[in-house]
Amino acid sequence: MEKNYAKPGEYTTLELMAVCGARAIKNGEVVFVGTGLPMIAAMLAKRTHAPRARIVYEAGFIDSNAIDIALSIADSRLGYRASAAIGLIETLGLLLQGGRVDVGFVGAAQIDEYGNINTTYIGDFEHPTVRLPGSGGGNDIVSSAKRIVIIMTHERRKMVKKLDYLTSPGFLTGPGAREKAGLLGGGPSLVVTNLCQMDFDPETKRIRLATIHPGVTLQQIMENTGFDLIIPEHVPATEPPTYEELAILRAIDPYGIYIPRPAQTSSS
Amino acid sequence: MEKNYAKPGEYTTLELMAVCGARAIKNGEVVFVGTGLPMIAAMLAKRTHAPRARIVYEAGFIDSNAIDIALSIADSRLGYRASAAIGLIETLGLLLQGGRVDVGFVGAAQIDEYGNINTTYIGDFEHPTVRLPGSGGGNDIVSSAKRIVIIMTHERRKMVKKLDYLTSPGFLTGPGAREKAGLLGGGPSLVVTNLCQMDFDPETKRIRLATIHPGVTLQQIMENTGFDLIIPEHVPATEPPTYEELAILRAIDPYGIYIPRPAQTSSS
Amino acid sequence: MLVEAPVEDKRITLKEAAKLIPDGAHLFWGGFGFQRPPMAFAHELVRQKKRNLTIYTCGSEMDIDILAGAYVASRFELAFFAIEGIGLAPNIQRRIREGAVQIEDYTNLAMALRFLGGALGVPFMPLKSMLGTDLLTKKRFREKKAEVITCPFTGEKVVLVPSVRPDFSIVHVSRVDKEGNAQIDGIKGEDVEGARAGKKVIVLAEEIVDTEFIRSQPDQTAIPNIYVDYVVECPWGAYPMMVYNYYDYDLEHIRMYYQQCKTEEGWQKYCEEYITGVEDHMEFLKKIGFERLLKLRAKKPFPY
Amino acid sequence: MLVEAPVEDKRITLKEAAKLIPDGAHLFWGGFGFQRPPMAFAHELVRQKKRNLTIYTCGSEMDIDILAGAYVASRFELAFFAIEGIGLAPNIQRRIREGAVQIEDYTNLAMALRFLGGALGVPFMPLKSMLGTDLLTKKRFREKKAEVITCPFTGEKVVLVPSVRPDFSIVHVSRVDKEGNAQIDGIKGEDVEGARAGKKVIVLAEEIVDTEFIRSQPDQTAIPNIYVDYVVECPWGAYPMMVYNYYDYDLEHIRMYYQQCKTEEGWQKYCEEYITGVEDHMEFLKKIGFERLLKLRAKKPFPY
Repeated sequence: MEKNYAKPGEYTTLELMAVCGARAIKNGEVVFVGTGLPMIAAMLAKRTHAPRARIVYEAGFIDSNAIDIALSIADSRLGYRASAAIGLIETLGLLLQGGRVDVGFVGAAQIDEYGNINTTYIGDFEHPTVRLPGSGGGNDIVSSAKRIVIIMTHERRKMVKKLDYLTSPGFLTGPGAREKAGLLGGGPSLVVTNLCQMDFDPETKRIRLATIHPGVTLQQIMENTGFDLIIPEHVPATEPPTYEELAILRAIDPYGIYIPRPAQTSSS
Repeated sequence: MEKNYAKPGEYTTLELMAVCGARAIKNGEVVFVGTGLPMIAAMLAKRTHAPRARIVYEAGFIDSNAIDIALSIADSRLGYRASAAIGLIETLGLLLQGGRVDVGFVGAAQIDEYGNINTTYIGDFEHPTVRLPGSGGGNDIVSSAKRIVIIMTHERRKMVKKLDYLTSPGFLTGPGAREKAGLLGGGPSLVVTNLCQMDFDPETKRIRLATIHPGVTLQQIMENTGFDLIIPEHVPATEPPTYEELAILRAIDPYGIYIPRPAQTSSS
Repeated sequence: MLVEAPVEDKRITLKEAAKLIPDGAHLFWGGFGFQRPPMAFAHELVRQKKRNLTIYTCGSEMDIDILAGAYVASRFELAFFAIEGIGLAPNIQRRIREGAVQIEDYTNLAMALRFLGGALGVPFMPLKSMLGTDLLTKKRFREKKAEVITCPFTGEKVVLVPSVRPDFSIVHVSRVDKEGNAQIDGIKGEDVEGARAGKKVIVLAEEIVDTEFIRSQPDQTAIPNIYVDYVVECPWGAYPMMVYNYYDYDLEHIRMYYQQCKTEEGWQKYCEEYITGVEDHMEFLKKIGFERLLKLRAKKPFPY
Repeated sequence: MLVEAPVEDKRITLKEAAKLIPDGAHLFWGGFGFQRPPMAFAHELVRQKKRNLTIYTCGSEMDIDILAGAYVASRFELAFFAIEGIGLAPNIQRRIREGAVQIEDYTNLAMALRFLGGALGVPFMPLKSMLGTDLLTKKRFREKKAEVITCPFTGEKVVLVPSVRPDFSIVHVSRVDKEGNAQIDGIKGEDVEGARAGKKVIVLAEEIVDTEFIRSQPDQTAIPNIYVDYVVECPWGAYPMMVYNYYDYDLEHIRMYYQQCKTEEGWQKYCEEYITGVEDHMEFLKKIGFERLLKLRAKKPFPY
């Protein structure tokens, strides 16, 4: 069956990012997500190609089938038709650290070229400029899930040579470093931004450009990246959302809580 | 109010032992017991002087108010009007090792003069004569409860100079040894047998005769004890059961599952 | 012949409960995210002008932002704080910049295990997070934050985090009997472990139920009476956050809080209007309004 | 537009479940004392002549005595075995004397924590039992049984016990849906931890229920589907032991077993009559008799 792709202007960048996130989930996988875009992405995946994906929220909701958008990972909305509602040690300890989570979604205030993540401080540790929310379960997820999808905004101050604080472990200093540190999980596998998708070079474990979003130039990406991005010879364009994906996406978040509707965001 | 004691011949030795066990429980205490005589003792205590005692069974029953006699510590009978029914880590870990159990009751196949207990092997470890049930939760209870009551039969082969196997820690090699080993609980405080009650000398931590059961001679006790028992100058007689205690006791175990009725055991 | 035990009555008022907390005390702080935070207790600590508390929690939000804003808490050991889905916690940000608040950072799993370790009576718990990161090495006020050891069985690296036994555990639950047997509907977050970690435990509940109701279904008890020292009846005690099966959050109020607290003046105004300016929790609820609260009630079969 | 997920069906028969276990496999063995032992599964392992299994459990009774008697299991890591309230486990005693069975001794807490450690993905768990005793030092077949370390935070002595991740976890529960979401009434013993420790998990249940029933009360789920590989409907699967809210034990049968198994001949006779001599679990139940089973049903409000 031929795919019926939406045209530029018919979808927003946030919608494209949610679709990219959803496509990173395979059917039957155990998916660890937080609130925001990852939640929308996981809900979209379950309603399209991955109906048997099981969504876990660290507060204790397991195999959630929420039909309403939640503001908090502890939101009662996430308990709707869940397999189980337990607690943090269940989700972060027994499921995640126990090796049963296939893919974890996290955000980042900064990442470096090895996919290491900062969600704690901006500025010097002794005299920080901004205090961010901290690890939460982020470090746990990135430490132990089989693979990690990072969703974030693509800005030069966020894609940095050196993190202000290393909250969650990417490939640390490069090949073998995770294993040497004693980490269980597979590390980051995909970075979805508003400009492109990036993966990791299997040899060097450094971030590599994977696909460029429609309408974005390579120049734009390089200007907004503070580290040396690996750029392969041929970089395909990101597959746009289909009309079906967009329709489902807009039904998931009808009030535009996480993804403002195109009409509301004509500037995007 | 004057106590109305039963006369010799009106109660059995097992009944006296159950009464001794019950009296070792104070009102409001958290009591860790197993099946058999300790269960009967705890049920008696709750129905007499210690109505607020809270009985914990390691299988997971907490603050049990059973009205029927159970055969197993996991017996559903123990769930009747309990505060909670959870599991082993709750009872042995969070309650007991967490420091919340006042008194634990255990049995013993052998004890030595420091109150160390064997419930694992009789004979040499490499070629044992009898394999006993093992620690179960016994070692956990004796390691971590604030004090321990041991209930057992008084025989020379059971009150030994040297254990065949040290399953549960009494005072180990004497004063300071429990602390040095890193143990949390207070150690044994009372031994109830069919001949007498014994406690522990605070200085030497060795077993000391406390009270002699009505009709038993010192000679009998010494003949049936394989280690040097500390015998104070004045050893009172064990306070006999009251008629009230006996009536309640017989109502608790009406079919004589753990305490055969006097009529059925005229030889005792 | 059966002598029935008189049921022990551990009920006290919210005011009495807060009075038990001395300045400088260490508290396990229950609830997770928007779910069952002891909001009414936070308000009462502010009213009683408590100072210099150390708060242990996994992830908390408006509740601990209020404790920081009112200078009630000066130290936190935690994994996360924000007004989730809305923005950074405004008061804590400001107090950190002032130097009035210090944060020792762990992960959610590390904190939950630290509570479990405290509850279990062991001095540490093992985990496989924090390895290779600044969480392991950068410290604020703890002398020892975490240690890496080599497993004597497998040779692998394992992080040990120190157990926590705070002076008090504060948890807000669905229902409790007057003896302290508590049920928690929905997710438990880290409250099961946290409620067992404290040296003294105060359970606040949406409602007090008869002990026979609890005892007719003992496998529903999340916190047995043995752990619990005090019980406080505290309906709508997590408002404007949520309680599973009871009520939804009041998003409008939370957003108003967030906007207003972006400035110190705004926070002072909020605090005066909703916390110090009202006599107690009931007056606070009356100020919010009965009609508004009723609209937030959970609509079956949904737990929200 | 909502595409509903087809419910995954993990149901297999008891025979198929037992066939999955290869000779020499390591098994977590669920149930505690007289409560919910996987008795029907033990029978089927005997019928299929499995050999050389290693069994991990806290305290088990007639179920593991049968596994030892029939030479199905040769090694046990456990804390306790007996026919509680009746006497020593007769077959295990005999097999130990023959040298056909070896026991590595731990405590109940140590075993439960070993399962928790395996489930948590850490190689050990800390505890404060076993200190100063032969449990720490005397070993049968494990190279490393337990290690004492000095706590890096407090300086106190702590025992580390090695985590267990057996090839299979076998648990018998109250009810389960065909996806593997399981509820357990009453006490859970060590089954919550044990069910999460196995590399493959087989859940046997008194009854299979619709997944919507499970999902209407997610806080009642003791074992979520993510952990579970196979589901077996197995009514009266713990007989002659008990299942909370379902049925009482058959004391007469247990006593008969105990008396008869005091001799090898008696055990062979029992095994032939009740296990190998019947085709399957249903034939076993028919042999016991419908009337006898009905009399054992739990009588509300009692769970027995």
